[in-house]
Amino acid sequence: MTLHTINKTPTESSALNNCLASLSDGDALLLIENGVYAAMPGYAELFTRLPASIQCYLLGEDSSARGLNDLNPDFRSIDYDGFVELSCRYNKVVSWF
Amino acid sequence: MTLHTINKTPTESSALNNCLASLSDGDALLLIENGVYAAMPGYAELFTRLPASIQCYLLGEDSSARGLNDLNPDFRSIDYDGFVELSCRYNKVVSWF
Amino acid sequence: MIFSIVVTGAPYSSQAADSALRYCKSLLKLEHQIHRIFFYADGVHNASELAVPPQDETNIPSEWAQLAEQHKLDIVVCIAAAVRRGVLDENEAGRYEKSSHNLTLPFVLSGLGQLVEAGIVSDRVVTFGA
Amino acid sequence: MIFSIVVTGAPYSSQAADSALRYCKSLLKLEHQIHRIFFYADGVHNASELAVPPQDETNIPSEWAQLAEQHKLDIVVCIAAAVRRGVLDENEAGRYEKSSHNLTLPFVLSGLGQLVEAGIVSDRVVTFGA
Amino acid sequence: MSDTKKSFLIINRKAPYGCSAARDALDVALTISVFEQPLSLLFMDDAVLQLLPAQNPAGIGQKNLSANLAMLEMYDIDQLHVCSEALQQRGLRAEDIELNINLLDRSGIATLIKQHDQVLSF
Amino acid sequence: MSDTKKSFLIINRKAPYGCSAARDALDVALTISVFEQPLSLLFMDDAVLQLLPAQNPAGIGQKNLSANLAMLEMYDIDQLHVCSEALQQRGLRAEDIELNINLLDRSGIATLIKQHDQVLSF
Repeated sequence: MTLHTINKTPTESSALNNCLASLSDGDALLLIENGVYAAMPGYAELFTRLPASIQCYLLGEDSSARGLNDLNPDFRSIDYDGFVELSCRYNKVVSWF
Repeated sequence: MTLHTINKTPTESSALNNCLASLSDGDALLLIENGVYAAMPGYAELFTRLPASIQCYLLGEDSSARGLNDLNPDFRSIDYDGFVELSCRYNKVVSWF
Repeated sequence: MIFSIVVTGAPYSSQAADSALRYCKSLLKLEHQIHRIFFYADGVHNASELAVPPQDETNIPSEWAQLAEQHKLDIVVCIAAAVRRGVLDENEAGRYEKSSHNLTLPFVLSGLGQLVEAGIVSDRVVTFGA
Repeated sequence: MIFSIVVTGAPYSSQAADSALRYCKSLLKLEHQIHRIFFYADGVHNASELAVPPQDETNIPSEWAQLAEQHKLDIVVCIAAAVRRGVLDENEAGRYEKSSHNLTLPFVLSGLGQLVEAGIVSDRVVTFGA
Repeated sequence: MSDTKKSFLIINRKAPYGCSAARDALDVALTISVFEQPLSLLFMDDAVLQLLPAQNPAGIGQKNLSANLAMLEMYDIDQLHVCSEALQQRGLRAEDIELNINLLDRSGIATLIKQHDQVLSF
Repeated sequence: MSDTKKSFLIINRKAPYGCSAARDALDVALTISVFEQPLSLLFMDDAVLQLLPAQNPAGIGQKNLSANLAMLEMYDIDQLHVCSEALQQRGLRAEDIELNINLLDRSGIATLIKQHDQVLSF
């Protein structure tokens, strides 16, 4: 099982798009840097077809930095320690940028 | 009237998209660098709604570099001297990247 | 016609620097006037004296320097963008107590006012973005 | 667990360098082992000794250097990517007859083999991309 | 400096913090205002995200951009144009933005570009 | 160097020449092959444009990437996987590519990622 990090907005690059097309059951998504904008409610439909087995996270430092308060409830906010813990829990980390 | 240059592929950034949304009658488009991929026949539908008053160009050095032979016939190939001439003929140059 | 050019991409990392160089050569060939070439954001790395590209590739910093000397061009690097990215002239190296500097001559470090002034006096400003 | 980190973004130009630094601090706090931090592509600018960020901003090259000294970390810069972008150690400066060098210590220049070896011996490789 | 005036348009297209574009554009805007040239700012695509209130980038070691944008009016930079489509695509409303902005549709953006002498992109 | 083997997957997503990603990935691929580790390359999104024949970048001062890709087989790098959707979106057919490639759909890509120990992205 893989942890996928995405650090770009849904429009500035195809990173999120490519990532969503490459998931296996049981993988996890972690939005970091500009990637956190994808957790705005306005982008919720991007994630409606995700299998329930995919856990979704975002880096709280990055969403606070960007003034994002009202977030898609499917995403759990974690800090850098949480990022490290996820990196251990999953077998590998794939970065989409 | 404005010369718009685009230097990114249709998927690597929203440059082309943003440019197409910002054109005035009589403007011109010039694809440079990775922008020339937009003149592949596979992307022709991006340009079907362009007003006839919009002239479309691409930089030949960049399309040759990338191995693009079979190109959208709506685009005229120019060289750097042609780029300079267009920059003079239009009132200003707007770069989308 | 009077042109000014803005470059915001570093050599090798993006194609912007190479494109700008070719465009400037065409401008000079067609006898236009280049008021200024302004290097901003990652474009400041165009002025690095220490860049050593492989021998079969263009040495972009030295091409800019040659072009500028040959045609008396004003090639200006944004000082704030350069200092934070590690491109320093002798003066700035002294100010920040660094033992070396790496700005190729005749590039000069100066403020963003040079970009705005270029926009005011030029008929065209053409940006090569990263 | 054994980690290696890859950084491909320059400080200030992209957030990747700052994110990688924070991630590494968490790794050390949680007592994981960092086998190597490898700087590739524009990431080589993380090693610039001449970068002078404004006083109220993080000095990323010096933060890397401090972290490496404190924890005996192996911080390696891809030599090919660095030389073409103007990041030189004393050795390379001599080889290319440059009068100065700008690699912060204890960063070292080395080949891509150091990236591959890191991938072989590490449980996780985490890339911070530009 | 001559008495000539040129009108400048700065087109912002990038989100803040991920790259330096937003700050680079702001620095250019302030400099143009020092030169007392007519200036408009356009926020389109991801750049509308620069306008969100309550940004707090201390946790990522960067300076607060929204605080700087709020100061633009003090420098007589009051022509802030915002692409309404870009807001809508991100589920944002004009009321979410705590700055004095002017909403533009596509044809409004085309006209804005047409009306200025020099256009700088970020 | 230990006898341990790790399988590597290099994911390519960028078009050639506009930035250094394609060349950076190629250099890493060649190095992995020197270390004799199992290696696969995946070309998705714009990276399928790296595979076009007849590239001639002399006019932009760069080296020919397609010539280098054609040499990969000599280094026993023969696992070239290509996203079929990416080809299709650009109006390309597998026959347009003069390399020995393996087409993958979405689930094939997911499986490929799953099968490798370390994944490096460009």
